[in-house]
Amino acid sequence: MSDQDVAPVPERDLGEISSPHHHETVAPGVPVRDVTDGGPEMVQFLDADGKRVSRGNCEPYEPILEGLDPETMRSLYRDLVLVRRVDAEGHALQRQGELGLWPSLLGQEAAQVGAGRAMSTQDYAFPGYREHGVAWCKGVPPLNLLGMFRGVNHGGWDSNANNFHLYTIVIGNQMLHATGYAMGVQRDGAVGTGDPSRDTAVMAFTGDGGTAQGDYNEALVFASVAHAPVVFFVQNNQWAISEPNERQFRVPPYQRAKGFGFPGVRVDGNDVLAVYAVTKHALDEARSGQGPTLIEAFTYRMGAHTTSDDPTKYRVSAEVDLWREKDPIKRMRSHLEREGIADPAFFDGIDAEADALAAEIRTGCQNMPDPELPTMFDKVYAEQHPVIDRERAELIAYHAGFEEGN
Amino acid sequence: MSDQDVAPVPERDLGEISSPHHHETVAPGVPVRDVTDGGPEMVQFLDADGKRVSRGNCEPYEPILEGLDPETMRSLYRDLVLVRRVDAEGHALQRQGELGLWPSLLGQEAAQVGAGRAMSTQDYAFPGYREHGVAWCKGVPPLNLLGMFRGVNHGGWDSNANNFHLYTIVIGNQMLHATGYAMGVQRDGAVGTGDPSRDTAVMAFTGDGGTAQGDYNEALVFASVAHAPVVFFVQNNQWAISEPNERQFRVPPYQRAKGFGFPGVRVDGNDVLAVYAVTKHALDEARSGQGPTLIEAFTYRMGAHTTSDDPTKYRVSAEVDLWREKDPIKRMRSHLEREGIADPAFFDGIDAEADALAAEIRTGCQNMPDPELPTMFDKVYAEQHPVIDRERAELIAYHAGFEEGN
Amino acid sequence: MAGQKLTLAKGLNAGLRAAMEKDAKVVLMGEDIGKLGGVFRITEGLQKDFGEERVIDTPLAEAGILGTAVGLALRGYRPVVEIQFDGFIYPAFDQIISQVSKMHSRSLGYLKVPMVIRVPFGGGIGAVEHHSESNEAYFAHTAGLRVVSCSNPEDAYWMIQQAIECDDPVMFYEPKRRYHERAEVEIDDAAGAPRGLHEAQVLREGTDVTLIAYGPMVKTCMEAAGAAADEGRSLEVIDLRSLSPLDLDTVTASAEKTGRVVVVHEASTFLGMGAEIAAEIQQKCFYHLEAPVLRVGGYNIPYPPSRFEEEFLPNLDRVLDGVDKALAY
Amino acid sequence: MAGQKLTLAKGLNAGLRAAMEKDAKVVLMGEDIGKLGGVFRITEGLQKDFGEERVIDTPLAEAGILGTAVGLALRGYRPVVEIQFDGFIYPAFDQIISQVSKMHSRSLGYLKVPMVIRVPFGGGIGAVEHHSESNEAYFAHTAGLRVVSCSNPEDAYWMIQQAIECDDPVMFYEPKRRYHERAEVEIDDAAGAPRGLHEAQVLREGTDVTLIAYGPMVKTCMEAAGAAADEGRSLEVIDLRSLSPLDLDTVTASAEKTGRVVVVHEASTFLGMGAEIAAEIQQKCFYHLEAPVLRVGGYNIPYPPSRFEEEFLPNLDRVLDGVDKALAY
Ligand SMILES: Cc1ncc(C[n+]2csc(CCOP(=O)(O)OP(=O)(O)O)c2C)c(N)n1
Ligand SMILES: Cc1ncc(C[n+]2csc(CCOP(=O)(O)OP(=O)(O)O)c2C)c(N)n1
Ligand SMILES: [Mg+2]
Ligand SMILES: [Mg+2]
Repeated sequence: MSDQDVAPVPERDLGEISSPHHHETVAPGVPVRDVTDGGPEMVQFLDADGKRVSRGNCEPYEPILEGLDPETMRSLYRDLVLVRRVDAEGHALQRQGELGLWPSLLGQEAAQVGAGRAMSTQDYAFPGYREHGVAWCKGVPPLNLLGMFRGVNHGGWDSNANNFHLYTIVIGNQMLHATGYAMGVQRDGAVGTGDPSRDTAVMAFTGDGGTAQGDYNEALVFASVAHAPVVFFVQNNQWAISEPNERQFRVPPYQRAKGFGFPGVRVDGNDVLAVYAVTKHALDEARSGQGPTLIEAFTYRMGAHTTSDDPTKYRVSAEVDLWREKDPIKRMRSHLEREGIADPAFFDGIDAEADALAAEIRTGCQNMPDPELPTMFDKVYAEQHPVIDRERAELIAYHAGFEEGN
Repeated sequence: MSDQDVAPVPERDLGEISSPHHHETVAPGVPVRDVTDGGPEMVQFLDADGKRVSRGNCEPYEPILEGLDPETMRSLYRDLVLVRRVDAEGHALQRQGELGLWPSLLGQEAAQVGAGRAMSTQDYAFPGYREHGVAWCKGVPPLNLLGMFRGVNHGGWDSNANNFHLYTIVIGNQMLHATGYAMGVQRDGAVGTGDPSRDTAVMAFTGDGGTAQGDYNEALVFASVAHAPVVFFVQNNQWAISEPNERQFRVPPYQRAKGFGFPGVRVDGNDVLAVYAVTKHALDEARSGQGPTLIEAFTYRMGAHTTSDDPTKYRVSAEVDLWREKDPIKRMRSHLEREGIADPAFFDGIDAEADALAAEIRTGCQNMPDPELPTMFDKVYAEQHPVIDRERAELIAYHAGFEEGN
Repeated sequence: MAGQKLTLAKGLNAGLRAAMEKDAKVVLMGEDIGKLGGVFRITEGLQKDFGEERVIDTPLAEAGILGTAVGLALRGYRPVVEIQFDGFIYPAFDQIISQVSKMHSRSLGYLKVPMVIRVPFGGGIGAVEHHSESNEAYFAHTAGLRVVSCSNPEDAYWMIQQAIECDDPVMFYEPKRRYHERAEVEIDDAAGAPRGLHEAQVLREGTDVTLIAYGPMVKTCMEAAGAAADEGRSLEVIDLRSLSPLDLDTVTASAEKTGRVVVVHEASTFLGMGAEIAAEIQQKCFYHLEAPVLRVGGYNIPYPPSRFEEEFLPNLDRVLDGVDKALAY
Repeated sequence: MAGQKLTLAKGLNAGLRAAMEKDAKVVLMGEDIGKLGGVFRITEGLQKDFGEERVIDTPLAEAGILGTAVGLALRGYRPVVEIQFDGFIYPAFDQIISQVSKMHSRSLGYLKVPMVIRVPFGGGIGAVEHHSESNEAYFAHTAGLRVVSCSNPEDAYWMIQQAIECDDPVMFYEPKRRYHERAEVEIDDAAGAPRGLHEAQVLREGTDVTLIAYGPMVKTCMEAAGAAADEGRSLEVIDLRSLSPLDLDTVTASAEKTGRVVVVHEASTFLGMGAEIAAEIQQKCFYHLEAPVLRVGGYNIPYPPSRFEEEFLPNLDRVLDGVDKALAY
C-alpha cells in the first residue's frame, strides 16, 4: 500500500481549543513540528533572555512570584546548577562503567526545581525515573538515586524519609499511586484544615509519552471523582524516546484536564519562576481542598533518552540548537544579574559547591558496595515464606559447596 | 474515621466547562444528583411531549433533520417499537428460564435506533452487551443475540455479515478494536474518497461507566493521533450497575473529547431524531476524513442493570418515574401524530408486527439446539493443535466408555 | 457466632466486618460494593455501618482500583479490593505484577503494601463469558504475592481476616458457586483462627489415593471420596487452602502414605496448579509413588459457554475416573 | 542468504522484511520501531522501506497497541506487535487474555485475529527493573494462544515468518541477550523453513541425561553438554522452540531414552514451564524414569538487581549441578 492511499487529514473546528503545536498534519512522512512556541496560554515570567515578563494566563500566579525574596531567588538558581551537576555526574559515571544506565534531565532543571521547591515538606512526590531534580529539592541524597542504575538495588531508599517515592519505571503506574495516596491524605483529615504544617498535597510526575497510558487517564478519573489533593505534573520534553509529541496527542496535555473536570495549566518548563509559582498555586489549592490540577511544563530533553539511546537516529540537531537558546540556567542567571540579586562571587561559590558535590557523588558511587548475595531473598515478603527460606538455604549451601572445592 | 474528617469539596472555576450535573458535592453521604436536565448544550429536536424544538448546539444538525422524509420518520418509529419488543421478549425468556441473563435496553431505544439508523451499510459497529437496538438496525437477526445469554455460545455470529461485531463484555475493550478497525479502513483507502458506497466509518459503543476505563481513554488517544474514522458513542444511562454518574466523572463525558483533540457532542438520547442527526453528522465527517467524534447520548436505564440486578437497593423509584415522562417512543409517536405523519392504522400495524416478531423470537429461542459436546474444542484455534486434538479425543472416548456401560 | 448455620458469603461478610472493627485502617474498594453490597452481596451492610470513606464505590476501572489501592497502602491503609468477577482482573494485571508484588522488595522492606485482592472465581453458575475463570495460576507464578482460596464458611471467616492482617499482598480466591452453601460453623473469636493461612488441611483421611483440591473443587472431591468409600476405596482429601506458598509437608506426607495422587482444579491443566504440585511431588516423593501424579482439570480451551460447563468442569465422575487411572498403575 | 554470518537480531529483521514483502497486509506496530528501528534495532530500515502506514510508531500505551492490533486484524491486516521490553506487556494483558486469545472461539471461527506479539525477554544484559522478565508461562497457560521462542539466527529468520503466516495469535519470545550473537546461517528461501513452528529440535544427542531448554538457555545448555562431555557424560539437548503447544513426542522420546531429565529456564520455577514439562514427563514416562524430572530455573523472587543476575540466572555450573543431582538417583 502506498502513502497516497491514506486519506488527507483536514483541520476541523474544535471550538475553543487552541493547538499551539500547529499539527498541520499527522499524515505519514509529513511531520510538521513547531515545538519551540508554547502557545498563547503558556505561563511565562522569564523570557529566554531572563527578562521578567508576564505572558500567558499568568494573573493567578503573580502574587506568588512577588512573594519571592532575593534569598529564595538565589537558592533556586543554586538548585538549578547543583541539579545539573548531579545529572552530569550520573552521566559521566555511566560512561565510565560505574552505572549501567543514566537518564539525563538536561534541559529540564527548571521544570523539576520549580516543582520540587514549590512542595512543602509534608507533600509527597511520586516520580518517574528522571526526577533527579525533584529528588534533590526534597532532600534525597543523590547517591540514593544511583543504586538502581548501578544494579545494586531497585531503588531501595526509604521513601518516607523525604516523602519522595521510589522511581517508577513502568510508565503511568505512579500516577495512580499518587492519587491513592492523596485519597489516604483525605481520609487522614489532612486537607483543608488550614493548618499549613498539616495540610498535605501529592505530586505525580510523568512525561509527554506517559499521557497516552491508561493508568494516567484513570488517575485523572479517580482524582477528579475523589477531588483528591493531587497535582499531576507532566514534563513535556517533546520526546518519548524517539517519538515526538505528534505520536501521543493532537492537543497539548494541559488541555486534557478540563475534560476530566479540573484545571490544566501550561507553563514554560524552562522558566523556574513560572514553574515554581504555578506549582505552588496548584499545591495550595490541593491542600486547601480544591482538588486536583494538571500542570504541563513545556520543556525539552536536551540529551539522549538515556545513555543507551542514540537521538541522531530520529531528530535533527537544529532542533536541539533552538532549545539551547532557552536554557533554564542561563536564563535565571541573566535575571539575577540583571536585577542585581547576585554578584560574581555568588556564582563562583555555587560552581565550587557543584564541583565538591560532584566529587562526593563520584567517590560515593565508586565505593558503593555490592550487596551480599543471600540478601536478594530478604525482602521479597514482609512475612516468613517457606519457598524463600528454602531457596536462600540452597543458594548458601551451593556456594559453600564450591568453597569446599566441590 | 468519621465522615467529618473528610475535607469539604468546594467548587472551583473550571473555565468554560459547564457542569450540567450540578455536582454540588461528592462528599460522602451527600450525593446531590440532578440528572434529569441534560444542560444547555444538549442537542434536542423533540421535547418530552414530542414537540419539534431546536435546543442546544443544534445548528449543524438541522439540515440532516430537514432531509428526513415521512417514510423515514415512520420507519424510525417502527424500529423503536420493534426494538423495545425484542428487548421485552429477551427479558421474558430469561424470566421463563430460557435465557440465563438479559441486559435490557429499556429506555435507550432512541439512542440506539438513532445511532444504528445513521450508519451506512459498510459502517462497522463495535457494541458492548446492551446494543440490541443497534444490532436490529444493522440487520442482525435478534436470535443471534440470544445464544450467549442462553449459554449455547459466546456470540458466535458472523460479524462481517452485517458489519456488527460480537458483543464485548469486558468494559472498554471494544473501543480500541473499533479504533484499530478504523485504522485499517484508512489503510484500505476507504476514507475521504467521496464515493458514498466506499467511504467507511466505525462506531464504538459503551456506557457512562465505560468512560473510566483505561482502554476507553487510550482509544481516544489512538483515534485522535491517527485521525481515525471512528465515532465513540457513549450511552449515558446514568447508572453503571449501582453506581451513579458521580462515581465515574465530574463533568459529562462529551466534554472529554475536546481535551483529546476532537469534538464531543451531547445529545438527548431519548430523542431519536436528534440522535440520528448528530450521529449521521459525525459519521459523515469520519467518512470524509475529518477524524473522530465523541457523542454522549443522555438517556436513562429504565430497568435493572440485567435480570440479575435489583435496583431497589440503590435508586429511588421517583427518579425512574421522572424519566418515564421522557419516554422515547411516546415522544416520537406524539410527534408523528401531531405532524400527521402517521395514522392509527399505522400504529396498529406496527404493534401487530411487534407481536409477530416476539412470537418468532420466542419459538426460535425455545428451539435453539444445544451444541454438540465435542464442538467446544472446534474453534479454539484456527490451525491444528495437538492438545485440542488429544482432549477432544479423550472426551469422546470418555463418553463412549459410559455408553458401553463402563 | 457459636454453632450457627452460615453461608460462605456470610462468613466473608462477617470476617470483613470483624477486620474493619478491629483496624480503622482497613478500607474496602470495588465496583458496586456500597449500597448494592457487591454483586454477590459480600459487602452487604458494610457501607451503611462504616461509611462511604471506608467502603468505596470506585470508578469502573480495575487498574485504577489497584493503583489507588497501592497509594492508600503506602499511606498506611489496608485496602481490601473486590474484583467483581475473575475475568475482570486483567486490566489490573500490570499494577498487581509490576507494583503490588514488587513494592516491598524494591524498597528493601521500607515500604509495605498490605492488601487483599478478593476474586470470586470459577464456574458452575451458568454465567456468560468472562464470569467463570480460574486464573489463580498467573498469580501463583508471581513472586511477591501470596495466593489463597477458601472452600467453606469457617475458612471464609478466618482466612479473610488472616489475609487482611498479613503484611504482604494476598490474592484471595472465593469459590463463587459455593457462596450460598451453608455449613454449621462454630466460631470462637477468643480462641482465634484454628489454623494458619498457609496450612493445608486433610479433610478426610484415606489410604488408597490422595485427592488434592482447593476452592470449589474441595466439595466435589469430598463427594467423590464418599462415593469411592461405598465401593471400598479409601481416598484422602486435602484442601490446599494456600496455593502460594504451598504446604508441601502436608502434601508430600499424604503422597508418601498413599503413593497415588490426583490433583483437581477447574483451571486448564496446562500450567495450572496441578503442574506445580505434580512436579514437586514426583521429585520429593520419587521412590514412594505407585503411579504418576495425575491431573483432573478444566480442558485447555477458554471457558466454554455455560451449556458446556458441566462437562468442562471436573465433576464427581471425572474425579473418580482419575482415581481409577491412578489405581490402574 | 547463503552461508553468511548473521546475528539473531538480523535474522529477525530479515524475516520481518521477507514477510512484509510477501504479504501487503502485514503491518508492524510498537513504540519507537520507526525511525529508531526499535530499541534493539530489530525493525531497522523497515519504516524507511515500507512507509509509516506499515511500520507504525504507536502512542505509549500497550493496551492501546494490542487493542488496535485486534481491530486491524479484524479488518484483514496481520499486525506484528513489538513489546519494547518483557516487563511492559502487562498493561496489554487484558487485551491479550480477554480478546486476542478468545476471539476465534468466541466467534465460532468467523473471526480470526492472526497476529504476532514479539517480546524481547529474559535477563543477562545488566538492565534495570522490568527489563529482564521471563513471563512466557502466563501466556502458555492461556488457551487460544500459541507461544514460541527462537534461540538462534536461523530459527529467528524462519520462525518469525511462520508465526506471521499462522492464522492464530502467536506470542513470539526473543532472547534479548542473544540478539547480537552471530552464527553461520545457510538460508535457502526456495526450500523453505527446515522445520515446523511447533517442532522441538534435538540439538545434540546424548544418552545419560536430557537437558530441555528454550530461548536464551539453549546456548547455556549446549555449553553445559560440551563441558559434561569432557568429563565423559553424554547429555542430550533439546531446544523446545515451542512452549505451547509442546512437542511432547520429541520430549518423551528423549526422556525414555535417557531416563533423566533436567528442564532449564530463566523464569521462576514455581509454575514455570518446567512444572508443566515435569508433570507431563512423569506421567507419560513413568516407568522409564531413573530420576525425577528436575528443574533449574530462576529463583522464586522478582527479577533481582543486575548485580545479582549472574547468580539468579541458571548458568553452566547450576545446569551441571542439576545434571549431577539427576545422576545421583
Ligand atoms: C509501560 C511502559 N512501556 C514502555 C516503557 C519503555 N519506555 C521507557 S521511557 C519511554 C518513553 C517515555 O517518554 P515520556 O513519557 O515522554 O518521558 P521522558 O522519557 O521523555 O521523560 C518508554 C517508551 C516503559 N518504561 N513502560
Ligand atoms: C472490565 C470490566 N469490569 C467490570 C465489569 C462488570 N460490569 C458489567 S456491566 C458494568 C457496568 C457498566 O456500566 P456502563 O458502562 O454505564 O454501561 P451500562 O451497563 O449502563 O449500559 C460492570 C461494572 C465488566 N463487564 N468489565
Ligand atoms: Mg518525554
Ligand atoms: Mg450506564
